Amino acid sequence: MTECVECGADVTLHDNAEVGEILDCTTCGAELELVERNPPVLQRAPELEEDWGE
Amino acid sequence: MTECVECGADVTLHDNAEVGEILDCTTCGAELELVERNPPVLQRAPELEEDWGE
Amino acid sequence: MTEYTEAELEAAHEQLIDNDLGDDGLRTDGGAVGADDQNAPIVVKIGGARAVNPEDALADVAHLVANGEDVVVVHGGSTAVDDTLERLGEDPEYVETPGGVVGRFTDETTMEVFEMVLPGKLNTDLVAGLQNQGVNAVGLSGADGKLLTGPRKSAVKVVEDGRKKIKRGDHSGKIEAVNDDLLSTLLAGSYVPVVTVPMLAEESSGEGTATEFTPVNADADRAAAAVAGALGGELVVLTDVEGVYEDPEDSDSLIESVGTPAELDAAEDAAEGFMTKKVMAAVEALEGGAASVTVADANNRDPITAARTGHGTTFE
Amino acid sequence: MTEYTEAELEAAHEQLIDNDLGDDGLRTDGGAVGADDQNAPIVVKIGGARAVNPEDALADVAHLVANGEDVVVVHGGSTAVDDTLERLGEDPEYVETPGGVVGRFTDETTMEVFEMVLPGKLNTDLVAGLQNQGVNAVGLSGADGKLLTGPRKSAVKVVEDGRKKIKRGDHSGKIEAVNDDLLSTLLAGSYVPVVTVPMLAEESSGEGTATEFTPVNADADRAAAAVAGALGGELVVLTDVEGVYEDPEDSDSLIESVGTPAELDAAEDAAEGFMTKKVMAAVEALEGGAASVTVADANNRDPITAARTGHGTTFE
Ligand SMILES: [Zn+2]
Ligand SMILES: [Zn+2]
Repeated sequence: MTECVECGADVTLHDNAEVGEILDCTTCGAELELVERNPPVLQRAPELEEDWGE
Repeated sequence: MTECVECGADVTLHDNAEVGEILDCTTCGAELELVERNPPVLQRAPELEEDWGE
Repeated sequence: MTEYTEAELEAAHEQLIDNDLGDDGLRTDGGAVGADDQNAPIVVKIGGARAVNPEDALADVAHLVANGEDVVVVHGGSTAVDDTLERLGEDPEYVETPGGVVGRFTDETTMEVFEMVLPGKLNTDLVAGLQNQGVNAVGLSGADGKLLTGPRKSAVKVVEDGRKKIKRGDHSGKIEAVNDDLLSTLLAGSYVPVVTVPMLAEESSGEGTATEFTPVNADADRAAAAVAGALGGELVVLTDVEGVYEDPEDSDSLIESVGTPAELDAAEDAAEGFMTKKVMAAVEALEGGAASVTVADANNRDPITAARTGHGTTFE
Repeated sequence: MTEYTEAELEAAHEQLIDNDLGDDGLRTDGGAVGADDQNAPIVVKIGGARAVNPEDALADVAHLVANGEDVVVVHGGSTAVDDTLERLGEDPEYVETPGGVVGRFTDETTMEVFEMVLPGKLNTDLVAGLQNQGVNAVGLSGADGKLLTGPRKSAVKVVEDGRKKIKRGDHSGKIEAVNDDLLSTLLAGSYVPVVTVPMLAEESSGEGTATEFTPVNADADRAAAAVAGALGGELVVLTDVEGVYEDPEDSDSLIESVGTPAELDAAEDAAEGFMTKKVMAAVEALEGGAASVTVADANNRDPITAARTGHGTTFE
């Protein structure tokens, strides 16, 4: 359990959540990136366009 | 044994002479390339400069 | 510098004009498309796909150049990158976005191979192939003269095992600017630019420091679109099908022309798989200033001329 | 397109002028060499040797370009070719001539790797490195615009196990022509050409057929010599020693100047190993029309400027 950096709501972590994983806040819908595991630190995930190169 | 294509002198082949090998005619000094092995065929070796690339 | 004699050129030209393209009796006499913009450069994207033999396209580039057209060739070569990665014992890595788009993840080793294969082997061989057709080609990557620049995207959002993740270290970017001066300089000197990726990505290290440039991956169709846009040119995208089909299962359903927003919506809906990227590139090219875009079959005889005379799907 | 501000350029220029090169008190103010031919292009050969870090040379190219000089960079990269061959599980092949010269035998696979490494990885990285110094570099191989052409040598005479043989299938050639128009076009457009091998070899298939062009291996020092000759430029060959030594064991025996036939004979006699190729290239450059040739240490600070102001062995 840790807190959403946007709305403060509780966010549940999977037992095997990995650094880099994105969690959706079920309260405000924010995309949160797990940047440290122990103790867990969340930050707002960067906005990234969904397309690639060659 | 085969003949020099330049001067007609006899040229001796090693037992294990290979195609591509160059034999010097001991009579006229011509460089002869062994282009076929059985039966042996000699031709004048191409003039090639002695330098390379990178 | 050309290897053709005057007579050979004349003969090639006559043959081109007389050549019947087959099924519909259209002649390759430069009709419909291109008549109004004889001087707009023709940007030809040739495929990197294994199925596509570029020889016919290169011969057709020679025809066009002999006829006084300005031509720019753009190429990719993704499958060749994978082949070389495998020869080096590396696994190509493809990732999926939350939206379901599959794309290459370009780590440092992949980027190195990318440089080796695209501006290295493929570009050099294409330039030599064009020289053998009498075309004085000059190879360029997006790094040369800052030809293709834009921001780097080093992080991507992916789905792995059903979970969303941020994956960092991608060598990829988005083309936002084309140095059309370099292309114009070469075209004015009667050279034919042969352009490939990587692009040159700009990154600022943050604290007011200078911009740093890094060669990174970019999609070759979109590179061709950016070039055609910057030059106000006609874009011909050669691929291994005849164009965009309304129903990909039905070879009679080729969409010949896309001119209205409704037709564009229909084409976007109809395009599947790799063809979605071609349609996206077509839209980007037109938005960027291209005169027209035709997606057509590289396996046609004189495939560029065929595309410019009604064979394929033309976006205007 | 440059990334320098006006002020930064001025500062760089001042620093360059004020910079004392050390041991002999010579200042880098463009004295001796070059004062009379300010407008002759400077052709810089940078080494492919592992020991040589090109960063200082690239920064010095930026100084020169900022000062209004026309600069052409030429590079090789033989050791990088060997590294990549080894990563692919291939053995680099070196053969010896009856005269005792050791050189690479370039079979088809080696040629492929050559294209991947030289115009591919090394050239792209050098161009990006120059862009990061504010230099608008454009990479070229000898195939681009037929920049470096000449006959192919597909057969070589070698000694194996004490026997002379003709070995066929070599991808190598001799540069006989340089397309200086392509270089002038780019220089006039304020671009800095970054040139590498392969060259484009011409072969006639015999029966009155057209010439066929194939990218083949050529020595990068001699490519630099050909370019400097064609442009009437100053050639600076950067290497990992200070120049040609009368006695390679004695670091005090550096030959500073080679101007007379007797001095040239002495330099040719003194040069050993890889330095014989540098001396040979110097002679070819001068015979081809180069204004001067300096062989100098890439590890000097501002190594090109150092070479042009008396550090190294200068052939005139
Ligand atoms: Zn929230
Ligand atoms: Zn004889």
